[in-house]
Amino acid sequence: MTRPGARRRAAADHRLGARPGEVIDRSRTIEFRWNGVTHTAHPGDTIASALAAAGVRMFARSYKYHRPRGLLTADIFDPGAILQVGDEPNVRAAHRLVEPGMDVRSQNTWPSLRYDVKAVNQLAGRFLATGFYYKTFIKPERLWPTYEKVLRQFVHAGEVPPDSEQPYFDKRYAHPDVLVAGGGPAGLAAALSAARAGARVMLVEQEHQLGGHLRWGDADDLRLRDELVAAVEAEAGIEVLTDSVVAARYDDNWLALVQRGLPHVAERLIKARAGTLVVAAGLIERPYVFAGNDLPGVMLSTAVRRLLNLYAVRPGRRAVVFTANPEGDAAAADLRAAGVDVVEVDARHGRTVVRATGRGGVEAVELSDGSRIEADLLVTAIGWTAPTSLLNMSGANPVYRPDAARFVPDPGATPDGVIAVGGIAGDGTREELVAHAEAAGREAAARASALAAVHAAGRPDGPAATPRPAEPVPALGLRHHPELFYATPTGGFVDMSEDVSAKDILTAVKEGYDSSELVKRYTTATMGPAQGKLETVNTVALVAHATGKTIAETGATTWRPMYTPITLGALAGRKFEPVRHSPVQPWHEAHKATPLIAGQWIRPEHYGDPAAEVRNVRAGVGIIDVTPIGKLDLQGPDVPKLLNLLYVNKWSKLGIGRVRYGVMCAEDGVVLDDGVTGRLAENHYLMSTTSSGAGTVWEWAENWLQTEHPEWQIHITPVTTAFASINVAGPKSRELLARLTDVDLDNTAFGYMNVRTGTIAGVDNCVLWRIGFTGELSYELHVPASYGLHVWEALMATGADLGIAPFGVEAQRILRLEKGHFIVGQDTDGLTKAYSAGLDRVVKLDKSDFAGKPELAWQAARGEYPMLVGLRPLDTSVIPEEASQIISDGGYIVGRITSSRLSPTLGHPICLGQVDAHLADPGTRLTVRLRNGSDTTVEVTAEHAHFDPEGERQRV
Amino acid sequence: MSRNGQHDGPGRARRTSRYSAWSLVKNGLGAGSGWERAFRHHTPKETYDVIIIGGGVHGLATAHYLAENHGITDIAVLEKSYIGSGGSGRNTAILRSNYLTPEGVRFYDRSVKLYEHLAADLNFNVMFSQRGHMTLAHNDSSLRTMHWRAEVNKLQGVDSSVIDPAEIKKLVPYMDVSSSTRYPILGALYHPPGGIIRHDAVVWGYARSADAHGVHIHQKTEVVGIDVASNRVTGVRTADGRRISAPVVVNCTAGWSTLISDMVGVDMPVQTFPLQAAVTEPVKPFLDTVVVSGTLHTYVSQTDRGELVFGASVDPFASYSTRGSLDFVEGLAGHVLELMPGLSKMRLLRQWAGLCDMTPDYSPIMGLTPVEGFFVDVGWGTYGFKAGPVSGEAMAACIAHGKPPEIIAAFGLERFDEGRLVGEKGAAAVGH
Amino acid sequence: MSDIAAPIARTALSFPGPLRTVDGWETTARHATGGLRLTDLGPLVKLTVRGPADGSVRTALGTSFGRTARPRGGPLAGALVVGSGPGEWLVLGAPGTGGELLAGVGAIVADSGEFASVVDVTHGRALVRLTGEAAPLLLSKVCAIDLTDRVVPNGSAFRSSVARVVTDVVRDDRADGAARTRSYLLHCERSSGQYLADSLVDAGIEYGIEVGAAAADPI
Amino acid sequence: MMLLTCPNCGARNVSEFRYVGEAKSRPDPETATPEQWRRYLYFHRNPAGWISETWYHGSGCRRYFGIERNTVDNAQRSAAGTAGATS
Repeated sequence: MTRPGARRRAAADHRLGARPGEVIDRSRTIEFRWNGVTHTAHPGDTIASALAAAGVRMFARSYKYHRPRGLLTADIFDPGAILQVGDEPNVRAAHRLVEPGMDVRSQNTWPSLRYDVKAVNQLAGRFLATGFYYKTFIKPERLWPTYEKVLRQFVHAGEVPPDSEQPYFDKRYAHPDVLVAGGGPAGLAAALSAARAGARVMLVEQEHQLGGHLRWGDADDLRLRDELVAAVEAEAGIEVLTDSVVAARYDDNWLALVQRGLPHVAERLIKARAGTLVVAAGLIERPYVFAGNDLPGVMLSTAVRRLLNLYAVRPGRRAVVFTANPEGDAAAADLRAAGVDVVEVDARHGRTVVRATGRGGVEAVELSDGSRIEADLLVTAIGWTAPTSLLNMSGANPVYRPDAARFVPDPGATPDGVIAVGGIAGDGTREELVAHAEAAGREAAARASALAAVHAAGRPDGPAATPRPAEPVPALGLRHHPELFYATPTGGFVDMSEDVSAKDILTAVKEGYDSSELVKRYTTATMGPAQGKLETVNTVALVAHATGKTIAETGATTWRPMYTPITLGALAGRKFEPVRHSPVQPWHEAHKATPLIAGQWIRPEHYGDPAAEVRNVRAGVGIIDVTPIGKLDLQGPDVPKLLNLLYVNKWSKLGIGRVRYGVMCAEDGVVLDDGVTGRLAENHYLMSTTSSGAGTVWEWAENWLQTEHPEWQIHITPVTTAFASINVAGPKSRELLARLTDVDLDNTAFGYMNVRTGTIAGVDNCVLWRIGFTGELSYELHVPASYGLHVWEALMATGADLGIAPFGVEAQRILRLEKGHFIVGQDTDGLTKAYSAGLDRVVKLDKSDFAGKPELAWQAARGEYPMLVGLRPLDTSVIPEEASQIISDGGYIVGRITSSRLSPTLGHPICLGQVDAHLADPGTRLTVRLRNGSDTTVEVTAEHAHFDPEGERQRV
Repeated sequence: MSRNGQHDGPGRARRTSRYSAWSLVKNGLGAGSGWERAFRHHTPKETYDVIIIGGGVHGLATAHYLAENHGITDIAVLEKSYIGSGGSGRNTAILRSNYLTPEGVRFYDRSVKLYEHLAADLNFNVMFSQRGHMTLAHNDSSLRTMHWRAEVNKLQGVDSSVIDPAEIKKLVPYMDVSSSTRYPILGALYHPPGGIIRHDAVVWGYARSADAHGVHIHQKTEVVGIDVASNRVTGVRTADGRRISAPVVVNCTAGWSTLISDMVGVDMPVQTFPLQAAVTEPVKPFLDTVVVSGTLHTYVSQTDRGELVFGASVDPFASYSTRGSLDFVEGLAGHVLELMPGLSKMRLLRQWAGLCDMTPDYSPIMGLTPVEGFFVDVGWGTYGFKAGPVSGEAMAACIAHGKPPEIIAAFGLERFDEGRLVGEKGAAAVGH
Repeated sequence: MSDIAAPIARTALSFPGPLRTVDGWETTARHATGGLRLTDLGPLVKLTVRGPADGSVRTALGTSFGRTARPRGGPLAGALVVGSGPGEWLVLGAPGTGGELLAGVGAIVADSGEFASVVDVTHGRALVRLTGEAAPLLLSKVCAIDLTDRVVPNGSAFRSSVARVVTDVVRDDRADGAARTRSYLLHCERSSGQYLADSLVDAGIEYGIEVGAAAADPI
Repeated sequence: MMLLTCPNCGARNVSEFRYVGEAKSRPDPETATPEQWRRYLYFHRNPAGWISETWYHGSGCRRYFGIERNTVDNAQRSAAGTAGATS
């Protein structure tokens, strides 16, 4: 490896004098490195143009055969100029502008681009033909992993260093009336006329300047470009984005744009909802397939004109121009004007190129008449491909027109929201194309306006709208073009990125892979970086030849997003991952709580020692922040009907001031959620749900109300975070709370399973329920959330002498397990129906209806269902891990441990588990297979609760 | 069911040239390609013993095993597009057997075993890369599910265990296993036999073998109707106006399984959802393991070509549209960068979608139906490709013997009426 | 009952820097002077009202879904009434007016003869105001709704996803003499408030967003 | 991203909505046979074409509503089947 900057390259010797349309700033020179050697460039140069100006011809080695490759298209689709720039792989060097200090390297070459060891693959080429890997390395099977490792070494790509920088990416939405994809003459004209018709227009151009092919054209072209660009820039209703791409079109004109070259961010993804999409993508020049067509020095006419006229780079000294169209003729004229010797081979007069030869680059060209011309540049201008990707994504597949030798959009299949203009739509003079685009721009604005009116009518109090039918845009004509796809069906490369030759295509067809799709999959033709923009039509032509069908019958493969590849960073953009905090969170953080991520909530898992937290609750008093518990405010005379429908138990007789536990099941009888609901006033209830079920239960309840019982008078308001919820638990909880509240806490005045409202620590409108998930005397306080931190701190301060300590989610899990309370989703699963969860006493089948009732009735009648049981390991030194399987003598699975902890209160391990029905009787001994492979024995307990099964402690 | 390998004419079995390094050299030296067609075109006959609807891996594998294991070769496979054009060519080619239920684990383990020897059995390199498969857990409950799966797997003899973040980092150095992320990685279910395969090659390998046994593969042949007389199938009608008769018709379609079953009046507990996938440009190999995150709805692997292949869970609403969405690639990119932040400059090359027939219990529907002679191998959700070989083997046995073999006994259509759902739904939301 | 400090209310949002306590509410004391400001309006009284979309409650509240009203007289004088959903309203009032406002709305509900209800969500929601000409640009990074005048004119309201949080957005421009400044109220469930505010600040950096109230900012 | 037209809020990105599923009528739980009930729970028409279905506008008005959608191209019409398609 050469030290950076150690060698310098002499000044560009292929740079021409000033050109009228050039885009480089000759007043400044910047430096960059190419394979360790310092080169110079002018601002405006692409990496490829700067290297070409320095006489570099070879940019890369090919995928399979490591053949030398140079510039072909000199734009973003160039398969020969994909390079590593710093830590960025696969940079399109014919698009990316040079920046000072750039470190540019060729990819996948070793030890160097010039002397690449894997170039020996060229010799083995005839054996590496298409599908070779399907036919080899089959036996012996044990050697395949080794073969695979070798194959992976051949991956043709750049690299992502593990320490790649992580730049900042941006994202935004946009709502243009008309979005024009492509800033050539048609796109400019369409944008102008749409804006003048009153539309908000977004004009997006992939390249660095507006103007499209006018940029490398003659004086008239440049004049038209100047006029159109000036008019667009003066039009306030047009937002212009250059170096940006419309990467994809989705349903309802939802467009993905990537904007590059921004000052503050790496790239920006714009998600645009366009009224009308105007596709003005132009035409892509199609390469010709002939032997030697991949040699450095073989270029498309557009590539040559870009190099000459935009970058003032002379691409060769002696050129053969193989032309079938005026653009090719113009390239020949441009070359001559730049002092290049030119021999024209005119396809319109039946002459063709059949072969290019040379070592490391073109040295000679052979023609169909057998003649041979020495040249270092071979230019082809044999036809065009309409890059209809955005139209394909709109559901319109193009149709083949032999007279024009290309696929063209099918206007009949294009949705109203999409209009094609310019070369992609058809041919014409400059003036015809501009006039057509102007008409299309006006119609695009009209359609967008009509759609906006329809959307406005749909909004609340929106004005009425009369739909306006879309008016057709007159079609463009097509210019005759000879059909030229390949010199001989056996020579040359079809896909330069994938190293797929014409012969590979023929072989694939012969082997039975005889449709475009199968050929694509078997040979990988069109699967590379350009996604078929250069390759698809030539591939189809060869398949057609090999099958004896026409190109139209054969059909092209589908173009899918992306139009050009876009970075993962741009797609990801800024992160939107909502998190939720309780009002007490600052206290938890200040007191070193270990955070637990529970869905969107961040909660304290513990404050250092969960076992101590458990003991403190059992012996004294502890408080836990249970704010995430779901809370729904229910108002209206029909609330009991809703409760009866949602819960499996009965609710008609719940008195004011009373609280009841309930379980909800889905319509298949599977346990959905549980919680308590209290009656605060005649027509006012407060329901609690599990914290993860809060949203689900709310939507479930609304579904019943809105779709099944709209006649019921009930209003549901989610109030989960209107309250900070604090559970005060332990034998001393009454003593503590009495110091802070005006509510009479005496057991006779405020007994177990009751609810009261009152003042706590000076805060009005608090709700207190006396319930006991922990099994201790406990009060669950629901405090207006703004005062949550105040009340928490008041409790901690006031309870200091009682030994108050906070406890976290882990201690709560242990406390509830000691009491045998199940957790929905942990001790139950996606098939656990209510009776399996041991809810026999809760389910009331004599209610006329409730969610899931029929399945529960059948479950009860059938019996024989898995049961949730309490389990106690006989060996108290073993705590079976959760998810350990319970197995029968024959090794069959008959259950599993769903919850398991060492009980700090009891001093031995305790579990809950699901077991098959016949093993659920108390006293049954079961074998548990532990994670380490050993077995241990557990015994089914009489109750789920391991501690205070009678529940006396919570009723005191 | 008659054994019928003795047809005259185009249905006849033939000897194919074997693929090997030596044959490759021989063909390379010869002028042009000396390879025979891997599969041929035939004019459809008027009658077959078995008609299989769907030329994907399930249909072709069923044909292959009917011929190979049961000597039944008078078979037509009818494919409305080209072979492998549906789910078989659109999935992300991940194989694994670390399921949650014993019936699921047993079934998919058989499939992995068949895949391990498939290249040799079919004489077609399907490039099964058993590089290991890990399913990340980002919270307690998914970690518990990973343990649950691991324990069930171990009891079924499947190599599967839960590993910690340090071990994950060793296997995937690019992974951010720090605890400061929004979705910290707590562990992973690691399954060494899992991996990826060349999905098209599996299709072609089965097609070539079936063809060699005399099976007729009719591409671009869409079934538009199925004839039933006295509650028994008698044949099918195709879009080009043919009627082809057969006493046995097998629905091996994905995405269209409801529509095919509707033709005989058999209702299905199926909803069709698009499932999207995407691929990046290649970079030099850096990821040797298949990585799945259920919480982030993402799975990622790197092919031997260097591309990253991504997938997610099915789209949020039922549809037959395969146009894909930006939402999907945005979410995917965000989640991949959450896992491996250094990849932000890699570029997404292409996205696509396939159709998944989701069932209520995330398990397939296989076997007999109330209509005699009409068999189904459908409801494959997001796991159909993994099950290709075992499904073909089991369906072939089911057709040959007229009753489902033990390995698919739990997957019958009748389970939904009887309320005996399979418990796979208990596993993480993403089934890859 | 023992002696404890007087209750202090805290909004859903906290920002680094000094705090001040006004009317029993502790909020940031940061002062914003720039052209784009994010102001915590957590202390405002917030009531949700439900009732028939087109009955007498609607008439009394003076607006319907998608629009806002500022009653000049009557029990709701000085409050901002937002039609936040079909048959659903949000009533915002100055800090400390909770009792009167609740009584006023309660009377409307009681007198309507319709099935209607009111819930005080002052403590259950976060509320911020985003003011400045760049506000729609900032919001275009976090909200997919087209904010042009023809879709969201001054005095209109909608509910949608903002940075993936379900949020009521109210266009309520500030008038300062003849000059009008773009301004939006954003109202969401309380526990997501800090996240939402952080997301807005992050998206607003390139426009020079400041947190705090300018002297001229009323509610 | 597809637009879905909410009868209350107008056309919004489909990501604002939750898909509930095919519109189905709930059998009478008192009289339904197990087979009828499980058909309600598990079976779907799942047509390739127009379907009546239920959506929930979770990020907007929070209302459930019915709509008809063509599952092949996601075109929509209001549940009454009279209004023009929006897609």
